[in-house]
Amino acid sequence: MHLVVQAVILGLLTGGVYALMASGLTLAFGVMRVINVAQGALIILSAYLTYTLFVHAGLDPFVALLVITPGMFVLGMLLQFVFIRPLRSEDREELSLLVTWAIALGIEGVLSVVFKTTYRSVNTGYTNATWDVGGYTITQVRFYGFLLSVAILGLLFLALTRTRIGRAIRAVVQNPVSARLLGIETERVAAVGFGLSAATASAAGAVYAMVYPFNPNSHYDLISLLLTIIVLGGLGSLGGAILAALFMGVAEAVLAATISPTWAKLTFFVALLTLLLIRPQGLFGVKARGAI
Amino acid sequence: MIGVLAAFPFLFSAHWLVNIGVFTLMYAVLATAWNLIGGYAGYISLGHVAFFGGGAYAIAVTTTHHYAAHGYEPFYVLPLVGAAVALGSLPLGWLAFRTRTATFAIVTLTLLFVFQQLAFNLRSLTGGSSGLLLPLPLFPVATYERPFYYALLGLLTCGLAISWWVRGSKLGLTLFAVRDDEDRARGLGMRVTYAKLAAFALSAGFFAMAGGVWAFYIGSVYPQFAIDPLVTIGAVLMVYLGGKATLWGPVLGAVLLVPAQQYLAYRLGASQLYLVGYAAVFLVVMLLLPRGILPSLAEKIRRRRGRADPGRPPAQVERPAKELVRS
Amino acid sequence: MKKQALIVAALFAATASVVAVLATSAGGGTRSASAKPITIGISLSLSGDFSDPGKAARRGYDLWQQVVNAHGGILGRTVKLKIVDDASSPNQAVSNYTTLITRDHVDLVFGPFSTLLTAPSARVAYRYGYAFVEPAGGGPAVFQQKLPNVFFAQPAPVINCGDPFVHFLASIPTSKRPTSGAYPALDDPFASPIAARMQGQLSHKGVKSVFKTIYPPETTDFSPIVAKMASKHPQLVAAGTQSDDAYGLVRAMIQLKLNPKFVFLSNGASSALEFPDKVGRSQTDGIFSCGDWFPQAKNQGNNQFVAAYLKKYHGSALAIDSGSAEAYAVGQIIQAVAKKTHSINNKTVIKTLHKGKWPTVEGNLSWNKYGAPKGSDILVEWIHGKLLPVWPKSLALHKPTYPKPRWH
Amino acid sequence: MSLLQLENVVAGYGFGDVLKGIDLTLERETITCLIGPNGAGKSTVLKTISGLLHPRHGSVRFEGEDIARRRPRAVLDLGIVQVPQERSLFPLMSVWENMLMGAYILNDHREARRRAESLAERFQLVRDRRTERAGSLSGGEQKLVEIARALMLDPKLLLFDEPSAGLAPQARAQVFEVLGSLRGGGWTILLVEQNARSGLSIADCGAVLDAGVVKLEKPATSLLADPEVARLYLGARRDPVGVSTNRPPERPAASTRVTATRKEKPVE
Repeated sequence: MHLVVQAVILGLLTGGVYALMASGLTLAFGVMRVINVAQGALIILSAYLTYTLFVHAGLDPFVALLVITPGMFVLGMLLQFVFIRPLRSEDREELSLLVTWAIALGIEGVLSVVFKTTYRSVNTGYTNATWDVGGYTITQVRFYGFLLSVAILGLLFLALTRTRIGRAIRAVVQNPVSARLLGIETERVAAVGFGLSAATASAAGAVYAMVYPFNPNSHYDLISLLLTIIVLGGLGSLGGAILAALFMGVAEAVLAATISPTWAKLTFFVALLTLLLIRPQGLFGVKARGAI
Repeated sequence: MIGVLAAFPFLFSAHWLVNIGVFTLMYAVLATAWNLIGGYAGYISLGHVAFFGGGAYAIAVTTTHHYAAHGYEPFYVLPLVGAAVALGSLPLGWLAFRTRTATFAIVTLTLLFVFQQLAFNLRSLTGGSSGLLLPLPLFPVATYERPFYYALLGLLTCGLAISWWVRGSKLGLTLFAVRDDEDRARGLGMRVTYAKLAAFALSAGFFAMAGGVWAFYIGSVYPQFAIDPLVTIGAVLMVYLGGKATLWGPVLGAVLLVPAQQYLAYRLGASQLYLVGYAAVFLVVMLLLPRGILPSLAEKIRRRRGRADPGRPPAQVERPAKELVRS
Repeated sequence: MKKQALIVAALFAATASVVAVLATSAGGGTRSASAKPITIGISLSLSGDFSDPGKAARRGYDLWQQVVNAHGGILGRTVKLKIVDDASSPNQAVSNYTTLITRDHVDLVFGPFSTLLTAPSARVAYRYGYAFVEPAGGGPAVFQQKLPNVFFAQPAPVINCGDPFVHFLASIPTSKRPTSGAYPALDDPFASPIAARMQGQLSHKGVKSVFKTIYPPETTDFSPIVAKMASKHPQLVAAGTQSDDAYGLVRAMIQLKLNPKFVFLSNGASSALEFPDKVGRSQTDGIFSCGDWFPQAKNQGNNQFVAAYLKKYHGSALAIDSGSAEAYAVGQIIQAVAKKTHSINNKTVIKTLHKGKWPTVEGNLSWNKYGAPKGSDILVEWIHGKLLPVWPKSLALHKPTYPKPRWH
Repeated sequence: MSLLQLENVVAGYGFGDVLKGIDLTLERETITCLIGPNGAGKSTVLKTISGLLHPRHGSVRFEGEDIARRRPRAVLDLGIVQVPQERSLFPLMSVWENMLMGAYILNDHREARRRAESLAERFQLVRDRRTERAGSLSGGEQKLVEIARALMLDPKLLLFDEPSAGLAPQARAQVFEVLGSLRGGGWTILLVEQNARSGLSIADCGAVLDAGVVKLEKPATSLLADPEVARLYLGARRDPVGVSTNRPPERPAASTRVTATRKEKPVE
């Protein structure tokens, strides 16, 4: 029992980080109907940037975010402008999948040239510190990471509901034609949406860098997991993605603790396949089957 | 074309050239098979390499216990393996076809990871991360690569024949209709599910058979190599480069890319930039040649002759505005 | 349809002829028979997943070439290495060795990095009658192929890495031995078999197995595993690890305050620079690992190797990856054969290596019929922030210290 | 001067032309109803005006200015608002948020709120259900909110694409009632309707579109009275306002559509 509770705590903390990572992905899909396979690579890129700033400039990862986030935002807009926008509308959804995959490969390639393929990790003073709460161990880094994720998700939520561009993004997500007819420049909004999505990668990358060792190849594991989460949550649904992420974080940790970590890796996929049997539109998907 | 390929090992008998030929043909088979579902039906499966791995493991498991003294036996069981994997792919296909477009791609990608994980986890069957060894084929050294080469050429010929047959058949018509507007095709009473599953199983079978030959050729099977996402991506890239939904495009893509890749890695791979280069080729193809070489060339030729395309669709009736808004 | 086929055929022919032209031009002109250099073909993972260890191996090969040529080469001929990249892919490795042997007609081939690439590559070498001395393919698969041309240039097969630790435990008073053992292991041909072997040996010696798990290669979060392990209160943790997972495992043990009396990590903990960097130097004390090479070893040519390494690549001796030493040893072996038989004929090399002991920086090596080395690895331990050989006694620079101090 | 003038407009998607030379004139503060069989290009006319689609030939003059190549945003700035045929509310936003989105281009939140308040006076539905999610309203209610939202910019020209499509009879009646009530409010309206009789009954002018050209342009009453028009375009039976004939809109032969919408023809 102790083991399970401990696993649930870990799972929730991990799930929070997953939620942050998946939010960017599902946002990009919502705004542009683009499955950004490069999101994992963007997260790893941010992790490397965090690492570099930490090792060479001594910047604490949480401070480094202030520099990296705007950078990633711009990079996201740039990627959208150069690679996604020129795709012909009718095959954008299909081609974007492959194009973003190529972007991921490119980022992986550049990272392995610059940083080699050895695993890196960011060891701050508090990396190994823990709290003991009623016999349960809480890793401080993970807790900070969780808090950061919650904070960023909160900011994202505020940005989407309280700002003009945020409303425009939601409008484009919910009804692109109508948004365009109301004078929303959908391409510009899409670029901002993509930028925001990339910006979430920066925070996710910072947390990732502190919690896990990573190398340029790590993005495969990340993206397979994130894609599963957003499909589980229903493509384009932010709330769905967050719930699915928490659920999966907990399920994975509990299974790893009680059964075996190798089989726990399959949790995501089994959950996904089961879901397909019951609800092909995802747990919280509002879209009809054909419209996904 | 098949004749040229058949004569190749005799024209260029150097082992290293035939060796490259083996890999080229392997990818040609994969690309041709992927084209059935990804090109004709427009369903982008990113997980087909799971079936490649399935075939590789099937051949490895069936041959690994009879050590040595082997010649062509693995090739004989190949059709069986293909049929078995094709059958086995049906329920998976059925499950995956509950979704479309991007979701379908993600779900198939998931299949890939499931299979890779299974290959790692089912240690008693697959050897887990320690992999499986296949018997050493006892082919004469002088023509060592030829059995593999011709086995793959046979597969390619079958694949092309099926591909050609599908194009002219009701199955092909249904697949094209699915790609264009699945709901309408269904509304017209076309047997959409059946057609999709048939294409899926066919292409899965070819992936498995190619995987079987590959396993025998390399001699060892490890999960990360037998079920490597880059293999699917390679095949997909070749299809797009050569020309999606064309008969010869996938072959062309393979013929262009595989030797180039192998040779470049050999000559100047050390720079680590090959991934970047790969990505660049991919992006250029997607952005500049989204229709692939063959269709673009064909169009150019047609235009030069000043002939109007007789097959060009007539005036398009209104499309849903959803698509419009992105134009 | 026909037109398409023609286009494809034409492009194919063009590609083929380009390749053929490149092939003949790259073949090189005529060479005088006696003075021509000895070319040695090597495929290494210079890009892709194995690129870091691949590059370490490359440094070893390059150094050996430099040292051997500085001493007049082999049999009066200079040594030329032809190193190509296999991008960590078995397909490319097979292609590379095929090309090296059948196009470039190299005199010898040396092994690549990793068992996963060595197994298929060794077959290619075998097919064409080449000896395959290899630095890094020590997994069971390599020897199970039963190829007589393979020679693994390390003192022991990889899965025997835990043996010295087991011998050491057997040597200490019964009252101080651990009574319960936990065996987490990475799902990797280099790691999980080590843990499994140790578990077998130790339970035979009365250490109760209380925990065993195999975790997937992409595991980055070790807390669930360690949490579960901690609940069994093992006195010994003997883990089959590779590198990053070793760091992760230790970090999780520190975080979750699991304090066994003995900790053995098969790999990763043996890297003198990275390990303390990743887990904190003060936390390393008392952790055991195994090694095939260390800079202070008194083996054949080791001083020369270390000196040459530091001169060429700088840094400290501790920073030398044992992968470089292993590759260097491959060269030494060939050098020794040539000295003994005055030949580098592959048949001679294979025949000769099956007899006797061969001194290298890795120690004196000898092999069974299929290339598995007959020696044993060295037990190393972190003592006061330094990685020191502690077992067998003949090679020890310090006495093993135990039990392990608690994390802090 | 008339408000809007289309001259010889040719437009279409992909390879083909849907509009094959349209001439159409809208007088200020009138309601014009565009009728015609399915596939005739009625919606395409609206899209051409609102900038979703750019014509290949011809001119679209609004207050004398050619707007044929403008982007939707620029057209909107001129005071032309289109309500598309599909549901166009943002389903996860509240009714009130939807209203505010109607004045997105104003970039003045306070003004937008003021206008929404005044429209809420006029549309009871908006007033009563302001906090509800738009997606939870019935189809007819959503259409009414869409109409209200279209007025947020106080446009000069309103384009309605089949506002009654897919609605239950009662809701349909309500929609036509509201549309009719817009007469005399200073707006010019172009209405595309499948329910031709209902549409024409609230319109001043009628135009018949067939096979990409305007066949007839007459006062609505005379079109309604024309037996030939009735036979060809209105259906033989009477189709009074708000009463459904429940006839599903005919689809063109589907088999031709399948090939027609194919994106790429396989190269032989």
